[in-house]
Amino acid sequence: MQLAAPERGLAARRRIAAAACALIAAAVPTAAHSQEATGSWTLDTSILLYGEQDRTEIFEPVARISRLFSNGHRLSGQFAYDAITGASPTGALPSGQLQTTTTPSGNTVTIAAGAVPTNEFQDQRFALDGEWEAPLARTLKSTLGAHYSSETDYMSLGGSASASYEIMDRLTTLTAGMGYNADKVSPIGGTRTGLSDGTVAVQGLDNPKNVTSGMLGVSHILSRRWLVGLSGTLQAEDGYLTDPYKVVSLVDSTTLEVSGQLTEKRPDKRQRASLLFSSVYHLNEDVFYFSLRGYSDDWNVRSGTLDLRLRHELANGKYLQPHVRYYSQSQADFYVPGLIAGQALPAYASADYRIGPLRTGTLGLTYGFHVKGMPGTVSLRAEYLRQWLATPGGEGEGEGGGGDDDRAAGGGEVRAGPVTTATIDPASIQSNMPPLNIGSFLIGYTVNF
Amino acid sequence: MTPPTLERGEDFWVGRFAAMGGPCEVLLDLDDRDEALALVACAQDEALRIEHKFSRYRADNIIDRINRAGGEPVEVDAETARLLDYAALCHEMSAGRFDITSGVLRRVWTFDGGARVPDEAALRDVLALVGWERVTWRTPVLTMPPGMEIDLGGIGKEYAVDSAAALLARRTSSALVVNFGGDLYATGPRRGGRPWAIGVDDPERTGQGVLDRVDLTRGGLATSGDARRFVTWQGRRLGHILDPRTGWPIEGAPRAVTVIASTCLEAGTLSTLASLQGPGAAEFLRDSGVEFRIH
Amino acid sequence: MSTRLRRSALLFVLAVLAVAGSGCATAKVQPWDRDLMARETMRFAPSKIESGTDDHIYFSKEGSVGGLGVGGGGCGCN
Amino acid sequence: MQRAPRLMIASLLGLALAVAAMPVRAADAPAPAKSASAHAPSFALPDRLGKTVTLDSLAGKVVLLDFWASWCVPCRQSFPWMNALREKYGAKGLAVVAINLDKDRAAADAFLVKNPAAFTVAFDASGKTAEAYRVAAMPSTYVIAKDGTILVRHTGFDPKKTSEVETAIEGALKP
Repeated sequence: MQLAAPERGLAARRRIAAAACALIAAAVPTAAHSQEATGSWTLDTSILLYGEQDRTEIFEPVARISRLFSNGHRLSGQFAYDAITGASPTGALPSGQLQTTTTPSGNTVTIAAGAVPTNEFQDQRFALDGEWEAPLARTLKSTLGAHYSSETDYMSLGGSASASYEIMDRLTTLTAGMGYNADKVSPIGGTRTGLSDGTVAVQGLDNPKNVTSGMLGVSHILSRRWLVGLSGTLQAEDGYLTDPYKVVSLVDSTTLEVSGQLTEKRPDKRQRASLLFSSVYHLNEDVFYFSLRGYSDDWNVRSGTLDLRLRHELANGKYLQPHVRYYSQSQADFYVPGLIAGQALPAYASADYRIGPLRTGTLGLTYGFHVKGMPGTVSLRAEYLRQWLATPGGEGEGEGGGGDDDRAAGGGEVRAGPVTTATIDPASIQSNMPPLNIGSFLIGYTVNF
Repeated sequence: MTPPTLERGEDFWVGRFAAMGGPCEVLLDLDDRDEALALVACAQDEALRIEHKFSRYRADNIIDRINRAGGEPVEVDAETARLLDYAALCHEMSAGRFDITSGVLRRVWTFDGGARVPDEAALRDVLALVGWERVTWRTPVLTMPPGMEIDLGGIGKEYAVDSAAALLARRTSSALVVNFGGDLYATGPRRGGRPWAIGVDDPERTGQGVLDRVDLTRGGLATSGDARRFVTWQGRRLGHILDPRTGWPIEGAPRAVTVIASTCLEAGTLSTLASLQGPGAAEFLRDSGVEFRIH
Repeated sequence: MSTRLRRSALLFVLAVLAVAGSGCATAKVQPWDRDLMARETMRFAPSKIESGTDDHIYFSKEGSVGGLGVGGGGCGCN
Repeated sequence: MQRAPRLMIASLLGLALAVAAMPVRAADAPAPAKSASAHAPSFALPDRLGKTVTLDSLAGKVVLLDFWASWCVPCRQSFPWMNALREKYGAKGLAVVAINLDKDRAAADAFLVKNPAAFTVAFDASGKTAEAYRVAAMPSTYVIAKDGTILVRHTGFDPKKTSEVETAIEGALKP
């Protein structure tokens, strides 16, 4: 009598394991398990090493701890410390021989790309954030946030509240939120009057800067794999919006030399609006993130941002995440690379390239993995950012960029051309800021316990 | 019931007591003596509870009621029902080799190292009382033909280890090992992440020599083997592991099979099923992807 | 509010209502089909700490605002 | 490059409207199962030991039927409660059956190791049974009387709201 073959292999072992586990579980009503499942903590830490070529360097450790309670409430706290050193461009034009080229709009004065004048500075910033999520009903959740941060010349105190409501069998989520920040700007060396030679400074002045923001968003689960969302924010800023340390160069109309500088001056109100479309699509194991943001404000700054990420899962919990981002911005009304000495001053003027015709390109890669024997996930992210100013009409790299190699030496590319002292249209003065290379390295560690 | 003894190991306590027909130990990775004593006492209570309830040597428990039911249906409690469900699964998966009704075969076999084997007629009579398929099991009612007997020995000890370990794990977060006669379960690594060093006994010289060492941080470990329980017949060494379909020992079963798995019960079942494969034991365990040692 | 801004705000509200109204555009996603959606990675900003850092970098290096949330910290970096 | 941002915003709005224009089908609101006469749809699903669990095989018992998945957080919190229910009412004729709706069986097995289930677990990766019971959220719990009628249908899991289910069970168990 031939015995039937017994079951064997992994499947057989799994059945035995499951049956044994069920048997033991039933014997011992495991209160321990239920207790461990509710109070779950999450610790998120990261260290940012950020450096701009010949400019600012930032070292920023951040720690975020959050606790999910059994009743669904979640309390989070975050502490961040920034050590900032290096040089920030003052906005002044590099000194040096002017050089003229002809353009359809008449004579154009392009300032040679000498080394861009910068201020050496050091600063420390502490930031504390708190957040409390509370489910009000099965499909309604509220979130309250509080913020405090301080640095030598800036203090920020703010709060926010938002609610998210799920409808259509929880396929669609509507979110609405409000935020308010009461910041104080206390410039080092006193608050200098705008568009002045900067000698008159009022000491000990804490200039208020209030920011009120509102957000309305909707997200929708289109399919088992596809989540899309649209989120709009409106933000009204009121108060001291000028950069206390930035200046605007004065160009002598005869010698076309930089003959001096004025402190910059910006309006004290700014209405800003943005619309963000986001999409997350789950492939077999990988996840593709896509977002498109439109922005505009009443300083006439308009921008578009495209952001693409692909989280590619590797074996046993490792992953690679390439990241591409492109940002294109139009300049503010009152953005001027320089002013003609002696001419009537405009109401507002700033040469800060960050509200100029700016482009930013970002390439990044994140690698996430588990360390054997240690819970949680470690992530290493390296990103390269490149910023440049697009000249009106001409796209692509800054005119006189002249490539990276000779830029730092201040020997900008000089093009011959007739020098005329006819009336020079102020708008024809262009900044010749070389492209800015930025590297950032972010080390992250996340663990649940 | 003699109280358990307590001894200080390197940086852990070792509680000892007798139960399950053999030496029992509980190792506790903690320093407080009173807590250790209380935990060991709790493990002893659980071991004795399960032994009294499921041992076939006692005259007042559920096993005895089932074995003396004389064919009448017997309603069993939830715990017994779960053990019978588990035994039924093992019987089905081993195609009848694992059978809790095969205990009666000991009436014709004595594995004392001697040479006595049962004669054909005696074996046939006993085989008529063996076979889980003859039993009607509709939870929670068991109906067994008269004369048949069940013996949960193959499951009971490992079940007691897991059950005691789970009870202790609910009362302390310190790591511990429950070891009943070589079948054991570790709830977690010792402080500093160090594993528990488990010595695997030499089946030939039980108690004298350690044949192998297993480093265990979490999970169950069980050994099945014939140590000194065998007969030699026609020059062949026959271990005490019997095939319930033929009533004869399984030829070429390894002396000792030690398996490491997620629970002690799973390890015990796999080591028993492996031994029932005779020479195929190693291959069976390799296929199932568990860590094991064969001697 | 300048006319340009009011116009874009109005357009935006229209867009939000449109998306909300669409409800279940494609086949209905049943509650038990939410296994992928329950994963940590299926969120617009899976890591709050990373998106916070990025918002801070781009806020201090560019002239725009606007992401997923409201509030958050101001800084003297822009 | 002045036009770029305006172009961006316009295309964005266009996209949003396109999503809206997709065929709109009113979400079929889950039929109210509260009506007492609703009869529990039958099912035949494999359990952890590979045996088939059917509603008919539980005839004569009060059944607590639960739909869960490994990725659903409130489901994990409901397991200890279901363990307790089986311990308390098991002998009095309550059968607890938890139907897993995971698409990946390994995920369910991993869940069961961490969250021991001392009750019957059945597997329905296709979700057909959940559809038959019009499950609207995870977890969903049904109390089915001895004659197969659905007495209570409870969505989500709230430790404070379990008494409603327990009183229904006690009522249904009375001979």
